[in-house]
Amino acid sequence: MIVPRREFLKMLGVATGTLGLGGCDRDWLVPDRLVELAQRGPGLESQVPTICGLCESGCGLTVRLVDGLPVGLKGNPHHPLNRGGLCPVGQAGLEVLYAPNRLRAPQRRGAGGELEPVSWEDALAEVGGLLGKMRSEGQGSRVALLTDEPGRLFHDLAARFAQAVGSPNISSTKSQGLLPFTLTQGIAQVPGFDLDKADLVMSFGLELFEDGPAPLHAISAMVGSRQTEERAAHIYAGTRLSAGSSRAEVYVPIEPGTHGALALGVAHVLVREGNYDRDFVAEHTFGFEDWIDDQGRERLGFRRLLLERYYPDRIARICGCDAATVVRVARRLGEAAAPLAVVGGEGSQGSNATWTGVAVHSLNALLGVFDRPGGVSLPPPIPLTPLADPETSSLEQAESIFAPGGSVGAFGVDAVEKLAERVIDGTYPIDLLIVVSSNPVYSSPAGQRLSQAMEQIQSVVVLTPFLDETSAHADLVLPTHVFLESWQGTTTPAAVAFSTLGLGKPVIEPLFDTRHPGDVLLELGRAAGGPAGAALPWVSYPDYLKERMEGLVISGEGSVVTGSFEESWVHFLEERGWRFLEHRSLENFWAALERESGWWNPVPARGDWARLFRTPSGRFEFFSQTLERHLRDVGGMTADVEMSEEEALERGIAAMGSQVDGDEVLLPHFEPPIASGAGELQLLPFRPITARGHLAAVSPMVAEMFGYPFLDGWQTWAEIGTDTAHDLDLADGDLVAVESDRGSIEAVVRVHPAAVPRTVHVPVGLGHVQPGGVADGIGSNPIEIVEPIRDNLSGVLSTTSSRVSLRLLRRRPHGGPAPMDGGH
Amino acid sequence: MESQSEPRWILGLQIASVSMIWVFVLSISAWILHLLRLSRRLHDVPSASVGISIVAIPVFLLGAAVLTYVFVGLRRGREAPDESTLEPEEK
Amino acid sequence: MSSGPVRVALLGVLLLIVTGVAFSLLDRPIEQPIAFNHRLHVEDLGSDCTDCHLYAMTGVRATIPNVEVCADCHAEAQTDSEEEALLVAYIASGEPIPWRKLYWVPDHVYFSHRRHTAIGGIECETCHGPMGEASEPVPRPFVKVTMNGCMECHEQTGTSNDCLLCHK
Amino acid sequence: MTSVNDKGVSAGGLEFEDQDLLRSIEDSGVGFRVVSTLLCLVILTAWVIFGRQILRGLGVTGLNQPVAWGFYIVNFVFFIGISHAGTLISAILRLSQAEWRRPITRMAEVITVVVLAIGAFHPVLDLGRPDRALNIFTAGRLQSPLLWDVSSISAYFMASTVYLYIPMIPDIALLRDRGVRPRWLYQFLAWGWQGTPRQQAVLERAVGILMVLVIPIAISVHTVISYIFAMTLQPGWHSTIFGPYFVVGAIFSGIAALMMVMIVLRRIFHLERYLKQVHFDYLSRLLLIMSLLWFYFTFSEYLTAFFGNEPSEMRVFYYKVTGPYAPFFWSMVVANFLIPAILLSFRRTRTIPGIFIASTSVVIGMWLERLNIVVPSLANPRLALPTGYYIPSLVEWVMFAGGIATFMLGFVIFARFFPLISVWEIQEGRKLSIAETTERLEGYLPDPVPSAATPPMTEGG
Amino acid sequence: MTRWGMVIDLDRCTGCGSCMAACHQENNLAAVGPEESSRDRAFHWLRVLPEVSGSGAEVKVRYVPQPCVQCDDPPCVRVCPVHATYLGEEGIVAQIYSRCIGCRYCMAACPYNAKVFNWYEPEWPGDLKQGTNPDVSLRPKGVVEKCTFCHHRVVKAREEARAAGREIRDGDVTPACAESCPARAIEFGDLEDPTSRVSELTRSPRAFRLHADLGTRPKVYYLAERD
Repeated sequence: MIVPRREFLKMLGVATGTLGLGGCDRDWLVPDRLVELAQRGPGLESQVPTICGLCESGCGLTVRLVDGLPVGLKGNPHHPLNRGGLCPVGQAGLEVLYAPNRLRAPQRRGAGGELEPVSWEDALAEVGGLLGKMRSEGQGSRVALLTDEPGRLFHDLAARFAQAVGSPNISSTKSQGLLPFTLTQGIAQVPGFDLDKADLVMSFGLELFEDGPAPLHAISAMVGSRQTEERAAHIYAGTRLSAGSSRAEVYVPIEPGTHGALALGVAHVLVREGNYDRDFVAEHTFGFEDWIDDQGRERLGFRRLLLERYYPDRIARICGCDAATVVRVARRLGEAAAPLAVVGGEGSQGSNATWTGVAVHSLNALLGVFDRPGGVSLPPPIPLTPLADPETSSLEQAESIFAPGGSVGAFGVDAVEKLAERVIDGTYPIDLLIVVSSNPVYSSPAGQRLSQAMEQIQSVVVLTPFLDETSAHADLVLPTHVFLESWQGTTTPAAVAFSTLGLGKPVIEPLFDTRHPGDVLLELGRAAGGPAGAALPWVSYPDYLKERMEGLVISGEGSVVTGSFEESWVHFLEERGWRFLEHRSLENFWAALERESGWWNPVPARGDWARLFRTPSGRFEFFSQTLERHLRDVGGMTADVEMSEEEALERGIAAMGSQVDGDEVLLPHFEPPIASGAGELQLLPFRPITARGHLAAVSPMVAEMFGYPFLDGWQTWAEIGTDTAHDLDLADGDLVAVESDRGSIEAVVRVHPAAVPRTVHVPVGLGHVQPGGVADGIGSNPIEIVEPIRDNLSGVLSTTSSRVSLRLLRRRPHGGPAPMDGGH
Repeated sequence: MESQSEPRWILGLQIASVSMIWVFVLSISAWILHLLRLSRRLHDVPSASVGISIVAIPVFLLGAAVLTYVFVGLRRGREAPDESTLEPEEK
Repeated sequence: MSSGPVRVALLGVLLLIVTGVAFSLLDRPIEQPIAFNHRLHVEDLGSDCTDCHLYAMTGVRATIPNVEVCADCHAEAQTDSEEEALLVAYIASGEPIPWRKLYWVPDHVYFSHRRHTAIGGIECETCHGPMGEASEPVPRPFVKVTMNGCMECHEQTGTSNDCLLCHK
Repeated sequence: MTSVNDKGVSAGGLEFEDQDLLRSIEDSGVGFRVVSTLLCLVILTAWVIFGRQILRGLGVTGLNQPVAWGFYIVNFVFFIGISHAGTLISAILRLSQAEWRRPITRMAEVITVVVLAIGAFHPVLDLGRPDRALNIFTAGRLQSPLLWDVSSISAYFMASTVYLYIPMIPDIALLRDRGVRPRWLYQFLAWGWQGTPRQQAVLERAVGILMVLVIPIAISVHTVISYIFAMTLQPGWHSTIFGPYFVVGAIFSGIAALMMVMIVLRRIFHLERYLKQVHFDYLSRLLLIMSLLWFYFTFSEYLTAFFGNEPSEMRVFYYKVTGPYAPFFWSMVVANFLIPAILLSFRRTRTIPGIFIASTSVVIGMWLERLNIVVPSLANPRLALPTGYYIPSLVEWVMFAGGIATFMLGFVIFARFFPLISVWEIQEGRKLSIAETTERLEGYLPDPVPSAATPPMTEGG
Repeated sequence: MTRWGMVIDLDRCTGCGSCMAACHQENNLAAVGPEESSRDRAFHWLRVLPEVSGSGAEVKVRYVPQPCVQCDDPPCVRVCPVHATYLGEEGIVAQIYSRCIGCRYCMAACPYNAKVFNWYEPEWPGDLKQGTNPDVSLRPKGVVEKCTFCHHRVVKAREEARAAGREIRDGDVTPACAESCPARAIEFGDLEDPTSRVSELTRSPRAFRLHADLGTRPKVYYLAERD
């Protein structure tokens, strides 16, 4: 029994004096914390803005420093993304900074498999040497880089680094879900959704306020920045009612993976009732009406397809909802002044995710919301200084390991899976894998394959502030700063309608012997020497950032964020053009950025249809000519013989494995989701707001409020509906094993009255097994038992396609019902 | 006035113990009054305190009074010393 | 049969002694690493409290000056005082002087110097006593910091005595 | 042997009639030492555990956020309830001049004093900061029902100690006169008792005042304890019936505990001559009445809650009646009502073993009642919070055992130094009460205008 | 006299949990860990309560952020034996940790279960204590603690106002929960001042209070959802 010193003295108080502790100081009367505080200084406060680096959103933060030490975080009210709000994970920033389990120095895996400390110099020299050697031997393609460090600025640097060492292999582990936009709009980015001005957002599977690229932005745009009683309404279609979606005006519970069908049903009603934007459809879309192609064949139009195939009764059957609901939702959307349809979450994680995305995005086209306030547009480009091409001409340009291709004709790949498979089957040798700020072994369905592959790779370098599942397979673990200790440059998260650039500056000296990943890459480039070093001329990461930002000064676009976010002010500027040269020099601009931590440009270029629709037709394509061409190419490649375009297309469709035929394949349509496994329930892993970023598990507070909507913490739960619980004879609080064909995890049953029958939702975020955080060994990770099924069009692995069964392990240990389980 | 078999200090102890009960009772009364004052000073609710002090203080005083009455009564009610020699000493 | 009460009495006496010794141990005088002379600095050299206790008017804590502050004048020895030599050695080594705190409030009390000095206009002496007249380190605080002391002053000055004002 | 006066006590002698009553004092034997050592060990363990609780924090108990009160408060109410055995019953019996009280009152009063001290300590066990317990005195608020308890329990403790002590003076004097050691103790406590008429008169008057004083105090004690709960807004607690309900429950459990103690001590100290079937018979009738009364109160309390159908009340109601506390609730009903009602109603089962079983059952049942009152209301918050639970930890069980052991030790020590049955009252009864009772009974009867036969002697009072 | 109050607009609240986390960070609530957490001993001064109404297809779930509702007639204050909890001059129900004896009577009496108890000495592993807010004390074991409407911010705001030679005014004080709320669902201010934002909102027809039937007169108002 350890007795705290102060307590001991307090308890024994008087007696201690006589018991031989006469030598002790009077100072024990002063509590430790007071001594600490007194040593800090006079208690003077300052507020320093910076950028949150805990997830991909990059919200603006204000750090409260007392005598130079950070003691509090709040959202930066000037920052256009979060406008003063801060999510629970962001609040935990200080716990991440001061976490007891942080890596304190570089570690190398010794002969015995144990990690041993090593100096930065040795570590960098070792990797740098290896890089230099590989490059000079023309083996640069044997290097691969996986990075999830948020922001385009870092990604550009990493890409430059890869280029410099002669590797084409760089990727993020996260799938962006771009393909629906590529197919319909011909763009390789997620367009911006103007949540600020939308008055009704219909979400297909995306927990707008919890998940997605920037949930805090969604909250502040749809609710926070608006007046009382004026918030944007939203409609949620999905299988689970999260806390955020419980505010939805309508909740449409549907069968898993049928979001696309619902969208098409809604489209049907809109079209049938003539409640769509006829002008937009006529002027800016392609394939709505039946049409005759070059070869004189009559092709199916979207209108006919909708009217013939996607009538509400059929949709109701597919989705397991009410036909009347479909009609009601459609009418509500049709009536809204500025409606929007968005997809994400479970809607973009199925095996049919691309088609769901296309179907939902088609709604936006029918509603004609493109290029208007509250609609879909492209965020203005950020005029960063372009990076001059490095001298890489001497290098042979190998094909990337992440290149799509192979047996199926997918547009893209799942980076983690592809890397793992090709390393394991030996078709693409990798000798050096660098993983930056990413934990794919934990977060990817192909994580276990990746860990096998990592065992085969000669050298795996992981840059991370904490030990995690991925660094467990590393040969070298390089500790990085956490965000409060380092410079950061972030750029607009996906789907935001305006452009932002965040500049986070360090608010505290690094606590340990850590470095910024950008600095590490620069040093590695230097250590590799030769042209690699020359291609990375910056002394340090902030140097690089500064150079990139010169472009902003030159362009004069946008503005450093100052003053609180004022709707009318933005409107004023929008009318007059957002262009005033407030900063004439880079130094000046940089200083302002440092002071305010962000730049933004809220004014999209209106009327630039060519930029918005980069399809062959220059319009929004219901009928995707891009896909037609792609499938034709794929079909043509399947055999050496010459064949007609039609034949090639058929072969391509066959290779893709669509479940419909004819022109319907190329139009927005519903592909039934594929599910594998013998269980009676469909497993739908989801990301609660408490699981944002991959550092949440190191914060005791976040772990403790992990399941806060159920007043629960430190537990992974399996959320099922009341009926499902009744059918399975399970009650709230029971411990169950969630069993799929791939394995089994433990979870605590939480009964939610609004969950769709025969589904089980398990949050990701806990279930870490490496001693990097406080929640290690606590809870479980549903991704572990997911049967990876590929979306054949995007190549991305689905996480929602597994069937599982629940096996009771232990009844709720005590007490009566929980509040959601129908307490009296 | 006292029994020969009883040493003088016993009487002292007895008087002390009877005084103790007065100390106890008076301090309880003082305490209750202190709380009354405190509740006034802290803008608390003095009514409860008034009620309790009205009931509690007399009860304590009565208890102590009874005890004292017995003590005094018993001492007064003793027979003459010569008679007390009849008490058996041999035991 | 008299051993009983005698034993009790002896025990009582022993307890008293033990308590007394214990209390005297608790109240040991505070010794400072350097015999700082307040009088010399304040009365003879005419310094103001805030010259060294830099934040007495602006900060939560007045702060006890350490080598950085002392170095302003004492980077080199100005006298041949032994104590100053000690100070100069501290300054030279850059090591902080391990001053012992004389006045402190517990962790659950929110006390701001600024609130009392700059805003409330209270003289330092009110709470700290005649520190400026002490020619050698005082072993015990002149004024014992107690809640009753705070409350009395608040009462006299008509300041609120709401617990929440100071307790955090 | 000279008796000092006619009404007085025989000052002891070789052929002392009530030698049985003094055997445990004059000849304590090894039994006393063994038992008290064992009890001391249990108590010491409890203190060590308590020390650990102080050092580590109340987390060592099974308490938690909604269920912030558990065993300690349950036992507090329970022990204080038991304490009603004594002074109150004894005062009522004395007041009603029930002649059969004579061998019972002393034991009853001892129970009160010992158990009250134990009970009163329980809130201290329950404090998160026992080191600040004195704050109650320096900064107490008489508005808080806890302070009502402090005053009323201390008044009751004072009154019952005095009430135990004053009628004990003649017996102490007897022991003093018999030269029992430690002699100074008896000399000190005898307060110079000689049994003179004046002293007798003083004593009787004092006892007379005390027994009137002690009844309202005793009733106030348990009423006030019920107010701890009833003064809050919590469902299942906020009830006007709680005051009388607790008093009834307290007397109920008190009588049961008294009979348990009587049966055990009768066995140990061979008091069969004094504690006869008739005493148990009368007491068990009283117990039966209290059992019915308790049932009536319980019924009334729960029916009111049920019929009102207020959601938060119903949550607590169902928690007890069909929910997790159903086993405890129904055991309580069985133990407090069914078992005593059946065993005590029939002459065939109203035997000493039968009564012992019934009393034990009531004591356990009343403890369960306290548990049923304290925990379910806390476990079912008004807001949409999960239902709480409470599983007492080993620490709390040890402390419970410590409490019971202290009670036993208190009894053992008392029995070692003082007679458990009031010797002088027995002797007084022998000498005076038959005549007095006869006279009293005659007083009850219609005046004998025509010729009347002497009434048969059945009951006293 | 100022009377601090809060209005929480349930129509705006998206249940994101920010308020809860902000409260933890601002008020130095230590995490108790999985073991203690499963024993219902976690510290949450503010929590997001799930409320279920209706059943079957009509079921509705709403999430209600619930701090201490700061009653004007607080049941906890009535029962406190030692003046450790009392109604402050500005309507904040205070908990004075240094006086509390840990009897938990206030917890038992609070109909809102707003109070939590330090079952053990709170733990701050590693350097976590460095990040604690110096304006809020670290509570020792054995005392009850609760939401204070971030009264330390009131104290500091008043100090700032006085230093600037004025009185405190609407908008000067924002508790951590309101500050972090991305939906701006929480308003805080002076109920006594009829022009303040909170008093304006309390006059909304949507305004209600938790268990107003108990007569505790909470100063936390809720605005019901609009749909």
